[in-house]
Amino acid sequence: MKQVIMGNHALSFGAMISRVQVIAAYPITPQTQVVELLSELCADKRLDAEFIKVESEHSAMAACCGASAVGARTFTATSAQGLALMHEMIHWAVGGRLPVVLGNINRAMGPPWTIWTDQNDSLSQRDTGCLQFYAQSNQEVLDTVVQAFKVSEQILLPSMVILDAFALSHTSEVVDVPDQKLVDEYLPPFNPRYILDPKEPHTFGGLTGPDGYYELRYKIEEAIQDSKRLINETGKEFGELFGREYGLVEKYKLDDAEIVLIASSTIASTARVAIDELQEEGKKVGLLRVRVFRPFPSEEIRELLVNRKKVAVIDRNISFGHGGIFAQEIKSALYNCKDKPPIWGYITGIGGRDVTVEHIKEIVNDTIKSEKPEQDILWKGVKL
Amino acid sequence: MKQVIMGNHALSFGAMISRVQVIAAYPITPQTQVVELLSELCADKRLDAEFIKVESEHSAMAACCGASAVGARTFTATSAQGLALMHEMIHWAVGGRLPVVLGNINRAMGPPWTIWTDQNDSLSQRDTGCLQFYAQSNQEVLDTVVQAFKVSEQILLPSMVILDAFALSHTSEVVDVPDQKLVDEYLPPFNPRYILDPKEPHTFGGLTGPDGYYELRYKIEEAIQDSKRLINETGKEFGELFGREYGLVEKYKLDDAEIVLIASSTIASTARVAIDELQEEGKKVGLLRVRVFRPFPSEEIRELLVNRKKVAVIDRNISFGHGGIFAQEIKSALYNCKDKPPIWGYITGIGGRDVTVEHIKEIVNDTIKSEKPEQDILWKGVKL
Amino acid sequence: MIEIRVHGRGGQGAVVASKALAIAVASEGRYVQSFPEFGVERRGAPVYAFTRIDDKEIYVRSKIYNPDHVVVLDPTLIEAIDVTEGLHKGGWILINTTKKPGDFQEFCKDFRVATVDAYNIAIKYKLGPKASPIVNTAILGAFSKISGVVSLDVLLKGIKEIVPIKPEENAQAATEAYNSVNFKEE
Amino acid sequence: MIEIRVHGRGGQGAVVASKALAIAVASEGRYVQSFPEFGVERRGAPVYAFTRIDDKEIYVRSKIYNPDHVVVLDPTLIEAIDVTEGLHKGGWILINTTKKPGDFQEFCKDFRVATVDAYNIAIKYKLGPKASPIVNTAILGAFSKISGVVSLDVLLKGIKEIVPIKPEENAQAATEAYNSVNFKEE
Amino acid sequence: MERGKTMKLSIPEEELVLQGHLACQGCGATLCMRYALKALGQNTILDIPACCWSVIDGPFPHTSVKVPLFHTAFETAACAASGIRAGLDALGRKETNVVAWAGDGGTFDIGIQALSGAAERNDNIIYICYDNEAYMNTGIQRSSATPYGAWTTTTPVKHFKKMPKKDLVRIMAAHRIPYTATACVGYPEDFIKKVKKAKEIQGTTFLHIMSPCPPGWKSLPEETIKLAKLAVTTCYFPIYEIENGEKYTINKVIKNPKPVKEFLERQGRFRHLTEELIEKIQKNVIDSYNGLLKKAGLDLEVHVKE
Amino acid sequence: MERGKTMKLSIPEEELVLQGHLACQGCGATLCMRYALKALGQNTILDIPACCWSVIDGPFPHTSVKVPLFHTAFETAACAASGIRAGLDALGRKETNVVAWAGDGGTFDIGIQALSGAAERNDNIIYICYDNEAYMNTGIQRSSATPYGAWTTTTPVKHFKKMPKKDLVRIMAAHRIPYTATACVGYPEDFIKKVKKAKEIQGTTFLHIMSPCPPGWKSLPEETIKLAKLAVTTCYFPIYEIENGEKYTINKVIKNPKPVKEFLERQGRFRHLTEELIEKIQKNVIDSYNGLLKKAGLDLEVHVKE
Amino acid sequence: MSKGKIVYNRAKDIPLNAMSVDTMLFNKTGAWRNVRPVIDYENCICCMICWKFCPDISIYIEDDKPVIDYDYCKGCGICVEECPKKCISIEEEGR
Amino acid sequence: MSKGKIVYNRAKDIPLNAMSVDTMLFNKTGAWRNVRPVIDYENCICCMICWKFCPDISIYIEDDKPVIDYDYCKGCGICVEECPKKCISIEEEGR
Ligand SMILES: Cc1ncc(C[n+]2csc(CCOP(=O)(O)OP(=O)(O)O)c2C)c(N)n1
Ligand SMILES: Cc1ncc(C[n+]2csc(CCOP(=O)(O)OP(=O)(O)O)c2C)c(N)n1
Ligand code: SF4
Ligand code: SF4
Ligand code: SF4
Ligand code: SF4
Ligand code: SF4
Ligand code: SF4
Ligand SMILES: [Mg+2]
Ligand SMILES: [Mg+2]
Repeated sequence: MKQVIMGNHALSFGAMISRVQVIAAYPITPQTQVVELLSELCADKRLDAEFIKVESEHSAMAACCGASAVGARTFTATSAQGLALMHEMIHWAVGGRLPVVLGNINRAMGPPWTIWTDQNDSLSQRDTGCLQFYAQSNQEVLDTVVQAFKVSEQILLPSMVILDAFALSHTSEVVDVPDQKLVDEYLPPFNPRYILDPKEPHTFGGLTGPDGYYELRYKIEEAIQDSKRLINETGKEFGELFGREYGLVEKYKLDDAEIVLIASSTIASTARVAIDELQEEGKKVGLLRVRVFRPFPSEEIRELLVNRKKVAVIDRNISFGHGGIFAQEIKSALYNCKDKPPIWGYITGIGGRDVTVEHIKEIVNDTIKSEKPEQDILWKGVKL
Repeated sequence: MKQVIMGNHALSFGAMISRVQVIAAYPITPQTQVVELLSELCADKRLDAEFIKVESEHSAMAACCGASAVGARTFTATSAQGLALMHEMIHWAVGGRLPVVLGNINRAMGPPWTIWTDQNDSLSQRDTGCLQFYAQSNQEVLDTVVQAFKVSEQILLPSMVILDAFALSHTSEVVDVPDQKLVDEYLPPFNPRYILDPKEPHTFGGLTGPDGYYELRYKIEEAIQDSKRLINETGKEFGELFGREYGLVEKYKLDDAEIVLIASSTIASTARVAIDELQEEGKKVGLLRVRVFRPFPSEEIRELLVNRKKVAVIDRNISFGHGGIFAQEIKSALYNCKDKPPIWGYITGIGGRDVTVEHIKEIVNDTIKSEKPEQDILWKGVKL
Repeated sequence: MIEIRVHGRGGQGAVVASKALAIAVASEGRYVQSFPEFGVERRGAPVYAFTRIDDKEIYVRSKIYNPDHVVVLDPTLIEAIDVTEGLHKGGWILINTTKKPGDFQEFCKDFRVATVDAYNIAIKYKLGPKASPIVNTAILGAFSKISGVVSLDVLLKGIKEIVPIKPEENAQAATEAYNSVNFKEE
Repeated sequence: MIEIRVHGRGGQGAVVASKALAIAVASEGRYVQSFPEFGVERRGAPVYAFTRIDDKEIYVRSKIYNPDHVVVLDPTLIEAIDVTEGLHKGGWILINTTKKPGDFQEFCKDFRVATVDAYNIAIKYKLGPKASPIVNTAILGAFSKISGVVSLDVLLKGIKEIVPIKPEENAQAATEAYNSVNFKEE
Repeated sequence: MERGKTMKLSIPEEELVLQGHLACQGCGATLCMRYALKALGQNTILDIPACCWSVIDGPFPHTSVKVPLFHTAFETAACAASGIRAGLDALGRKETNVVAWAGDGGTFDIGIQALSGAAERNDNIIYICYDNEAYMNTGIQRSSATPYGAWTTTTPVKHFKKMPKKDLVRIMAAHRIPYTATACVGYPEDFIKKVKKAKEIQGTTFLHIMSPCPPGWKSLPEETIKLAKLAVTTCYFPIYEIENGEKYTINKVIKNPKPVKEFLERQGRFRHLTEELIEKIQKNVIDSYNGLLKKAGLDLEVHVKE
Repeated sequence: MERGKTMKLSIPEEELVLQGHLACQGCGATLCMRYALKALGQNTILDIPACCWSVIDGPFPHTSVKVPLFHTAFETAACAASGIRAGLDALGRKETNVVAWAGDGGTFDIGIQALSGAAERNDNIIYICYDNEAYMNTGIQRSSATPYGAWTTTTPVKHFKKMPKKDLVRIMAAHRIPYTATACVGYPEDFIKKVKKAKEIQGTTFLHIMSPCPPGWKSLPEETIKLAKLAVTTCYFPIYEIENGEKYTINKVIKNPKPVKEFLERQGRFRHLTEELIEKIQKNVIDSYNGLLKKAGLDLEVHVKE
Repeated sequence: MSKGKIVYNRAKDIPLNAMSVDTMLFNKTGAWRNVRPVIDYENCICCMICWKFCPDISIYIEDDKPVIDYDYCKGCGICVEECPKKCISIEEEGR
Repeated sequence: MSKGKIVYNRAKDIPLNAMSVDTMLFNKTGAWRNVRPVIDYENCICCMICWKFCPDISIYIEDDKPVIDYDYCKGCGICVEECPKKCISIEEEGR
């Protein structure tokens, strides 16, 4: 059914049609509508789930871990400070192999207090092992929740579905909420082999020495690598059932492009318009959207970027003391390839500074004009 | 005065000779000796500091932030889960421009519970903006605490002094505890321009829109970039006063090396022996130790690696879904250079699996033998 | 693509107006975006909301700087802020006021001005408390008429979908405003 | 470089023994490392500690797999675990026991065996509770004698520095063990 | 601005909160701050976690308080204050008041651990919780201070809050800190007296202030003070103090409580309550008030005359 | 193994803790678990945050309990249990007991927020805190359960703990949960009875168990039970229960308390205490015991005969 | 230091640590008001209860009398409600 | 499932999520002991107090009598201390 809904509600409906069984969440701007709608859905019995109104995000994620360990499908949502407070427990979900799905509204980190978007909150979790999906529309938000459960539950790792504050979270647009029956067909019930069960008692997470621990970590990497295949497969299958296909990356007018612009989230959405206009001006540019940041789609990126002339990456984030994080990881992925293009790493839009079609065109044009990337970080839009 | 002390005590004495004024810390294996010794030093009045025995690491860092904001020199220490629980507050110290110094004992993250070393705890904080120093000996631990205060207080960002669990934390060796007078000469009292002071009232960290926020973040990057210069300078000055010089990176027998091994922490220490033996075997290898990971010494690394034949990086850590973190950042730093060598990224020693001279030699020899890096991650020592 | 900015005060329902318009338009199969100003809303303080409308999927996700039309829910705002900021030449300014378009000479040069007494219409249909009636649905009726962006019928469906209480009265208010809006027909 | 492994039970002071030895050696300007087994120590359970000694700075920071010598604080450990694991051929095994080196034929083939009754020496000097006397300093005296790694004088200084209570008695115990250790002189 | 003033005011004249702040119309939390700073005076450092006051204060680079203010993370009101205190002590600035200022969510829920820790250490801080009975800054979600029966966005009408309000005052009393008290914006003189008392005490002091919130309570802005007073006169929120966790003093004994309905019916958040539920609430209010009277050693039992 | 047994045992025979676990000699915490599982039975899920029990249980891939055990982060005993409970309820497995099992540090300090949250929601979990009065797993650091006067590595003899033990039972009672009780490993029958009672109750129940620790208390392993009993018979640790935060019952009334010195002098952690300080502790012990008697409505006042 | 609205035009002018000064006076919240309280000084007994309860510090004391500062008064109506003499009336702001 | 010590030799044999089974019996903690409790059955009244208080579950009941399991008894001495008949004596383990 088509509805005009905000990104936050798309997230909630995504959880609803995934038939989540336990929700534990804590409010934070700009995520509050997620918990509010879920509270209502539970009160209305439109969603048959236990909602634990925990006293902090740390507890939210801990409760999700506990519930997941008994075999329940679990969901939480947060943003910025809340996500940061969950940090230890995101590691926990990963090490415990607990496929919790977490919605995160990208909001810049304090201090100073701020509520506008950038990716530093979620990217600060990039080393935990939690999958990260960056959505560019409300439709994708909803669809991705369902896919995230499907992927996560197969590899037993948590996923994060990420959307920009306000630009998606508070923006209403047309979203097709799929038929429950079809979703049930797509997403089987969660049925892990090992759960906390007095009938077959096991202990989870006991003290482990270097023997064992190293191997367990190896297996996490194995699983997350395997998820690349799964994400593409389930994304395709989703397309077959619902008419909207997804993958690790998305190509836009990329085929003949000499110059590739790489972006994510809503900037990638706006960038389509910029690419359209630039192509009209006769420029050989195309867009590569990185939809999934963890696992990092190194193979896809290598395949799509070798033999191009130039690459420009837009980062709405910064790892202080190194640079934009997408640029960094793309460089790393391409490093050992032959015939790789130089990469211009732009930072812009931090703390919610608006990124317009004009800004993006400027970035591409700068890249076209420039002979080589003069600096590790090319700042855009900051008032110097 | 020379003493045979464990790394944890080197950390505590480092704080003592830095004349810290406020300590807030919480115990965790393998850091406990740090808080225990500091408790004693305070009880004995050998150290004139307020020690807040907080109820969690989150509170520890929050208390440090508060104390730093009134102009006190503050210190805390933790490890693994404790560090993860501080995550939000490390962001806070950075955004608040509060030069807290934090000792972290590298311990692998749970679950499963484990207490042995790897770098995933500290590297999971790499995107916060907190400086990161990785020490290779107890002497360096102590010396670095003093330097970290000096650097941090000039650029107004927090620092993390990092040592391996057990291999340093619980290993006793000879450490020269410098003369207090000399330290006082080296490290002036903390005297920030703006503090919480009713005589000149200011509000810190108030709600900030995209205008302002973006610029404030830009300034953090400016400061952390500037710290590169400062770290080298203060490390040199330290050498002049105390006879031990430090910098962002350390070269070992690197001059004529065609093959460069890159390592950090105690693996870099053990690697010296491996390099000695390999050179004796006639191999043109050298060692580059990355002492400071944040800010990332991209310039130094570029300068030292271009025109080499091969580079092997040892990571005792993994960013699941991408690979070893040092390798990733080194690749990123070198990416836009000409004449850069291929990079072999090895992962080993996760969860405290021991890394011996033989292991390191094997890694170098593998690199010599191999034509090109076949995989993004080359696992060593895992029982496949 | 059509871009519309709605000015109001915290509590007057600018966001609901923007969203009701979007829902109405979407029901015709067109594409829409509706979003508030990104920030903290306080009752009484000036706020904005935006609507984007297009026949094809909308990819641009930056803010709206140059709206095609502006709707002003509260006439007192005209003194407080510049409601025409960025407004396209020839765009509509629709103002809730008892005054007539001609009373806004400063706007008439570059823009088309329309006025409607949404305040009294809202009071008449008992929308919101009498001291601060909710004028957002009424004014949308007027907007439908002058702009032609959406037909009244379709608008009324949208209003009924989003307004939680008194949907019928709101629809009536919109209709009355539709019929009573003051503007120069072209 | 000399590498030594000390076997004991949790609570017997294997770590202190290893560290006292290191302190003594360091006082002569030599380089040392002393470290416990990396893990959880429980009273009564078998534990290890290690010492590395060299004339130049020690860079290797991996564990010790092939010690040059082994010191066993508790004779019952010999049955529980393999105390010779990795031990260099010809290395010393020093055991706290009332038995004589010849009683450990299984070790005599590959290693040099020495024994000392550190238990009774410790009791004599009232070191630790009578039921579980602390034998670690006594046995170091014996180790000094047989291994020559450190002189008795220097050792005694190290012991006095690290042992918090009864430093004098500990030194005397070490001296008595130094003089009473059973081994074949070469 | 106060020119030619000769009369005696019942509360100090000095204003340390500026005009122009961003509170809603009729905000109780703002009155709280206004009164507290009057009592605390200039030599005070505030620390404030996330709450309405993070917004009320104003956007960077502006602030509406005339004392130093440290915005701190949501969970950290008490421990940041402990840090500020320790820093001041280390620097010899012992006379400065350190005040942790937090909402009910930041106090009853996400901040209770830090508060409990500071109380156990008896750190020398004043902790003031202004209680508007929900997470207001994020748009009215339930906190554990939300009373039984109330609507919030996370306790929808169909599923209104079923748990009673957490009794934080009793919890703090159980920490045996030197001073715990309740107060209410409807009675500024009493509140100010208590803040002044807290200022004189070495150790942790805790003040719990009832603070109506028109948008959150769905009440009329002009009725903020009326509601605040009704909270007290209906015994919904008694004002009292506890010394060392043991000695209870009721500062305003209500001998003839008004029906709690008078308090409830003025608030949209209670609109859905049936007579039966109101009856239940009424009974609880009176029972706990009588319990309190007993603890305070008063030989009195009250009931509502209807 | 129990062949040919005919006698009646005072506690259930079933053992759900295995031999071979990694506790120290004479560990009270292990006895706690042994008794608790006897009472809880097989249909139980445990969750345990960081504490000695994370080690006692044994190294991966081994465990020494015969019920499912979820090791959880240090701060999360209560909330992980809430999650487990919610998961079970969602899956219709309502009859399984969910037990959060934590040390004093994990309960009084870093876990108190989650515990307070679960209690406020009245989640249907049993929370058992075994109290050895310090962070033992990390090597004896002070917790807020460490008593006044005790040495720990972070409260060195020169600076022994100056704050009294946090009164967590009173704090939990202030949460008005249906059942709060203390027990002691010296009295397994009483403890087991209480666990069984907690099992029957819907809602949050909290049990606080005194549990001696030879290395941490610097006591003799063989004296663990003796010390546990002395804790009770000196009134240092009264065993009692509180229903709905109001109704106090003392399960073992001590009419003639032994001098607390008998308890203290057996422990190295109190060795440095002067007679004067012991006197002070004695007075506190008796005063609070008499306070407790009063709360329980007993018309009795005790004192120590010397 | 000026008490007006501060606008930083360049990063380098901004203090390092998001430091604010007491300048909210720039924000004339009188514009939020849609009703206006007006004191009838005839009946006013100058008890200052209105001053005491104004959350917006928008009543000041001049010559022992309460004066409303319309630059900031948000029109909440508390003063109207609390005045014991009921001598503050409410007027609509023009529209 | 075997109750002995489990040793995984390869990553692929290890369960995904650090899952343990009740096999601590492999760990014969009797080796930790340096003293040995011995029951004098002459005086034993079979009250089972020793059984009740053994933290190491190392006293079992056989034919209504307490039997010490020396494979696991850590020698803490609690049984010795708590026996009402003082009929458990302590012996030194040989050295
Ligand atoms: C870790 C974290 N979680 C959530 C938030 C979001 N948040 C900010 S203020 C707030 C509500 C505060 O409620 P309360 O303490 O009652 O103060 P009030 O807003 O009612 O004044 C919340 C949930 C945050 N800032 N940080
Ligand atoms: C976040 C975090 N901080 C610190 C630790 C380290 N830690 C593990 S157990 C423990 C002490 C536990 O004390 P308590 O709860 O009293 O249990 P006990 O060890 O005494 O049984 C500590 C500090 C941790 N695991 N996680
Ligand atoms: S929401 Fe309530 S507490 Fe917050 S500023 Fe508005 S009136 Fe005040
Ligand atoms: S330290 Fe204490 S509580 Fe922990 S296992 Fe040992 S005896 Fe038991
Ligand atoms: S409250 Fe009324 S009577 Fe009192 S000073 Fe104000 S206007 Fe005058
Ligand atoms: S209406 Fe409100 S803001 Fe205005 S003066 Fe009266 S109390 Fe103050
Ligand atoms: S306690 Fe003593 S008497 Fe009782 S069964 Fe054991 S050995 Fe026999
Ligand atoms: S000595 Fe201790 S472990 Fe051994 S049987 Fe007796 S009580 Fe059990
Ligand atoms: Mg609140
Ligand atoms: Mg404990």
